[in-house]
Amino acid sequence: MSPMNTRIAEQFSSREQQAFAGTFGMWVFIASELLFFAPLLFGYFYLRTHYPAACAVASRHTDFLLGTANTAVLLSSSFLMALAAQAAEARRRSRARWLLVAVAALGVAFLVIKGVEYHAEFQEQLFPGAGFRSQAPPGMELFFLLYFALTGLHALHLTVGILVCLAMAAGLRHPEPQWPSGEAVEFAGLYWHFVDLVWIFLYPLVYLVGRAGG
Amino acid sequence: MTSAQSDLELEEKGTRAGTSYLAEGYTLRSWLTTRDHKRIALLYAVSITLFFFLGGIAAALIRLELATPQGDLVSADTYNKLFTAHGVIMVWLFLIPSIPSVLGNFLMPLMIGARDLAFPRLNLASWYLYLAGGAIVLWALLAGGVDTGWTFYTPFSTMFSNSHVVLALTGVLVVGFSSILTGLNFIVTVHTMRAPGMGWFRLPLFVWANYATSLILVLATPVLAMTLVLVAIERMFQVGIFDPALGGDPLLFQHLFWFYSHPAVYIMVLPAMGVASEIIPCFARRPVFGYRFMAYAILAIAVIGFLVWGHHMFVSGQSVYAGMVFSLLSFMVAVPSAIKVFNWTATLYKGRISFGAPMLYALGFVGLFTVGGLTGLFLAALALDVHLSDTYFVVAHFHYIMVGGSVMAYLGGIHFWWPKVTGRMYSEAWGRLAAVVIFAGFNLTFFPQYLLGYAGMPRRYHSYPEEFQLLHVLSSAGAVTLAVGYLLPLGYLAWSLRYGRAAPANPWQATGLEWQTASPPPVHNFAQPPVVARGPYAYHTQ
Amino acid sequence: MSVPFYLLPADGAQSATRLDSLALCLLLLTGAVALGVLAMMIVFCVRYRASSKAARGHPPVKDLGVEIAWTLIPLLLFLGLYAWGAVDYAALYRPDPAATPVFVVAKQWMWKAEHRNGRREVGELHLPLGRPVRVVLTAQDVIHSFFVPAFRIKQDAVPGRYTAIGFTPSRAGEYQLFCAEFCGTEHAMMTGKIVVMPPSDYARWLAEGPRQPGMAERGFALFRSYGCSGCHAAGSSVHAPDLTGLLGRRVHLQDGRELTADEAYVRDSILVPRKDVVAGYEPIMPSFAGQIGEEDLLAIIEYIRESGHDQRTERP
Amino acid sequence: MERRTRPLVLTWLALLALLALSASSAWIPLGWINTAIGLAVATVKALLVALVFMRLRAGHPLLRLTALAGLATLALLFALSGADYATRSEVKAPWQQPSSVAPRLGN
Repeated sequence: MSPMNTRIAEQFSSREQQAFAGTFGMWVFIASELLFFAPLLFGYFYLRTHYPAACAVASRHTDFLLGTANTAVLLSSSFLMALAAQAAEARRRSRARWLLVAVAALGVAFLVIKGVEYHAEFQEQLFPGAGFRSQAPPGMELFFLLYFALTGLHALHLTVGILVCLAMAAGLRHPEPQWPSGEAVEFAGLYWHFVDLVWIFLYPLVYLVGRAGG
Repeated sequence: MTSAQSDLELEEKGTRAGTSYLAEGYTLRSWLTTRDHKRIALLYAVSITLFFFLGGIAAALIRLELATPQGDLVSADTYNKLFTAHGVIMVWLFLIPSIPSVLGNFLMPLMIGARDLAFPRLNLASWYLYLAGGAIVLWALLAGGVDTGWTFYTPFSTMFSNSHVVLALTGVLVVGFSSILTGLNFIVTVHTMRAPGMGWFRLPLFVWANYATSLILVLATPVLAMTLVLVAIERMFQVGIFDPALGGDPLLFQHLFWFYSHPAVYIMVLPAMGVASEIIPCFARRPVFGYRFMAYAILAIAVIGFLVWGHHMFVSGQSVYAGMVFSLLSFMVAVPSAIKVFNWTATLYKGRISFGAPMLYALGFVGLFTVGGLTGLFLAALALDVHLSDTYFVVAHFHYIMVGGSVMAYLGGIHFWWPKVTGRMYSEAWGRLAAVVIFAGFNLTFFPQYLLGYAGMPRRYHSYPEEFQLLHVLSSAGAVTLAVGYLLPLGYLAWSLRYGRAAPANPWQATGLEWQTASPPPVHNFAQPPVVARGPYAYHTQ
Repeated sequence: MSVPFYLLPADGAQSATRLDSLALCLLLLTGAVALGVLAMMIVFCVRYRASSKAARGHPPVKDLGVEIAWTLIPLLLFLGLYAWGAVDYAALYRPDPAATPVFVVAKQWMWKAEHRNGRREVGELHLPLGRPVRVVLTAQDVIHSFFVPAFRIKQDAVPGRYTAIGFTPSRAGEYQLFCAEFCGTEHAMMTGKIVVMPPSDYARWLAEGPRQPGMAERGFALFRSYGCSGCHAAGSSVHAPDLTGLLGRRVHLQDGRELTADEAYVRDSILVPRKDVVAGYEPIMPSFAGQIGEEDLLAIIEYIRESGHDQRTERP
Repeated sequence: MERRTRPLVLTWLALLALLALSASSAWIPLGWINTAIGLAVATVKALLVALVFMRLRAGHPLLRLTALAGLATLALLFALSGADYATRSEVKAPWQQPSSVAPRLGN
């Protein structure tokens, strides 16, 4: 499966061992990353159970259309990332490179859309802190705190992902056995998909609360 | 094959394997850019020793202050900063990295027959992260200190403390990432790098213990990291989910904090159990009793340890029902701990016991851990905890586990593997003396604190009612003894580096793979990749 | 060191004695285990020291029976201890409708108390001997903890909410009150004095000294000004449940559930009346959410609690 | 379409379809069921991404175990902390945030 050109680091005795250690390490990292979101998610759970009405009001202040569009962008980027990993594995470096560029472009598009949303929310005094709108029901400010923390942390992860994609795309211009190997692209893919997974859950929790009325 | 012959052979193998890791390079650069797990372990050893003595100085000042009830040595604020510094340094900069990052780093690859950890560069990165975090914490302390206690309880830490909380939080956060990377490295290494024939039930218990510890490091530390970020945000921008004025809940912080910080206790004590499980069979010259049960008990402690954090919150305003659930689970986690103590004791039965310094430390560990563990039952019993929580009883209890347990085992491990790490023998007589002094000093320091706690002395008190003075003076006297005990190894171990007798490959006639290579080990650990054909602890009393 | 030190603090509350027995029981059990382990270790260390000639044939390496035994026996003992601790713990938190409430507010770095009739004190707390007391706590800044070693009682005071703990003083005298949760610079100086006095002295003490309208009195005024009495007063034309002595009563609900009325229930019924409708009544009560402050809610709850005491003439 | 990319394309289409389902169902007033549907759809989407894109389906069982360990730990936090919140009857007290405390950037 793995390309024959991959260098073996001195601590490993075989290619398979090295590849599996990398994949497994990436998954352990992802499990750890998931727990990084845990306090925010539990904070959200606390807020939803204690201030359901305020959460619904607050959620209706988020931008449904942009949020949904962004979800579609991110899902598509994951799809392209899966294609890129497949191409890199098959040692089709030029195809993998362009796919990675496309992934990064979608990532940037996501951040731009997110930025537009943030801007609108700043304008509407929805950014928590001293400037938060007065007369908001109790709990609403915390909803927006968690909203900005969750989406901000997600955006931070995405930014790292975009940089990794671009670095790899640059590396893929060179022929084998230059970095990155097919496995490296695969690892970047795992990370990218994880960032996507987080968003998949953020979408209903942030944008879809109380849309039907109330 | 007699041991002398095998030693000779091993020496030969060692020379054939190439230069020792210590001789690989002598420049500072060769150390600071190394990816060799053994060298990184030494980098950790030096840095955590530094922090241990820093935290120790804070402890010494605390004990000195408490010798009189009036609180006349330092001001109340200084006292609060001292115990915070002591807690933060000892927990995050010494205890959590101590055994895993020093002994674990050095020994895990050797014990499973690997050339290095799976990700050597990551390993070095985690040391640098540790150093960066430590530096930030030091900066916070030098800039004026932190007075929240190592627990950073909100809303005190977010709204009322006038000290360098955010800086300290940042330091702890960075050290947390270092822990996560170390844990990740260990998990992947144990899963993928074991030598041929090294099945899971042939792993030394030290490896099991560090593996279980790594699970906690990887799964619990990120929760702490994000919680600290939330505290920092709340402190800087006055918005946070722990703020009751906005509809938040201060107890939410406690849940999230203890979700990490209780398992963190097992991060400190599980590797210590691993060390004891190596030393005791070796010096009793017989296999460990109930190896599989020991391994399962380690995993059980790691898993159940995740379920008991609420016992720090029995009087916090948590619901009575949640208290009952957490209390029950806390009693459950005591079962595997008890199993381990019984098994160590049974390992002595029909042994051929000699009392080298490592063994004295290990026996001291078992004794002190037993006392610490049993007094934990008092705190797990709900109604009793209402009286005892936040008193000196708690202080005594966790010092028995963390200092009596972990530090004792850490020192035992340092002595046990010293010949392997440095290639030198330390002075056995001094080693034994230090072990006895530390054991005595420890008990004198902390046993009176149990009595103080039951009598109602609250913790973190800068001054106290006069009737508690006698026990406080005893405790302070013990602290002096303990300080002497901790300084002794610093002296004779350093002395041995230059004047110590050269160590053979296997001075204790131990069976682990790490003893099958030269002392100090060659750069790539083994001359030939070892093949394992039997379980650990194949000792024979005859 | 003129002050004598007592290992056991005085047992100033009924629960203290029970708790000491639990501690003693645990001490005997754990002490036996610790001594047993220690004795075995010493015996083995001496008997099987390297230089001894003791028989060492076939050292056991594993024994499933033994392992299971020393897994199950501690487990069962622990379950027993757990149950004992849990039962006593629950008793501290079970609201006793007959208990005298005392409101304690903690702030950096002092204790303030308000009694039922509005008498206030700072740094001291007077309590009646032999009567169940319920200390209701809150904090104005950070988390504090109300700790009376002589009562073996501790409860955190959390800003933004009330916590409560109950006990019955069983010995007249003066006791130390500590703050047990680290609360800042003068944490160690945040102490106070608990004075337990015979009920008659307590009643006299309550009556004299500075006071202001008590919680319940304020609650009664609010009960009328918010219009609660319009429906809930006896003889009202609207079919609404009588609230006299509601706290602690079992309540049957419309949907078949049954619960004990506590502060949270009354609070919910005022803010979200449709949540728990009492059997036999129409859900006609309007919600008061957003119209009534938390302090007022507490006062009304206190009035409702007091109304029960009036009926049973249990005033001290 | 290549044989190997076919499952990826199908998964992508399924994800977009699920997104449409999730987005549209949110506008039907169903009360708490809205959230349940949202989370259920998210779970299906997450499974698709994990099993197909992240190759968990074909991967080593250890990888699935790792993912489950992360989820189980998260579930522990929710279950046990949630147990406290579910059984706590909290009486709110009036509390004013001290206005004198100014933002303290930097320490």
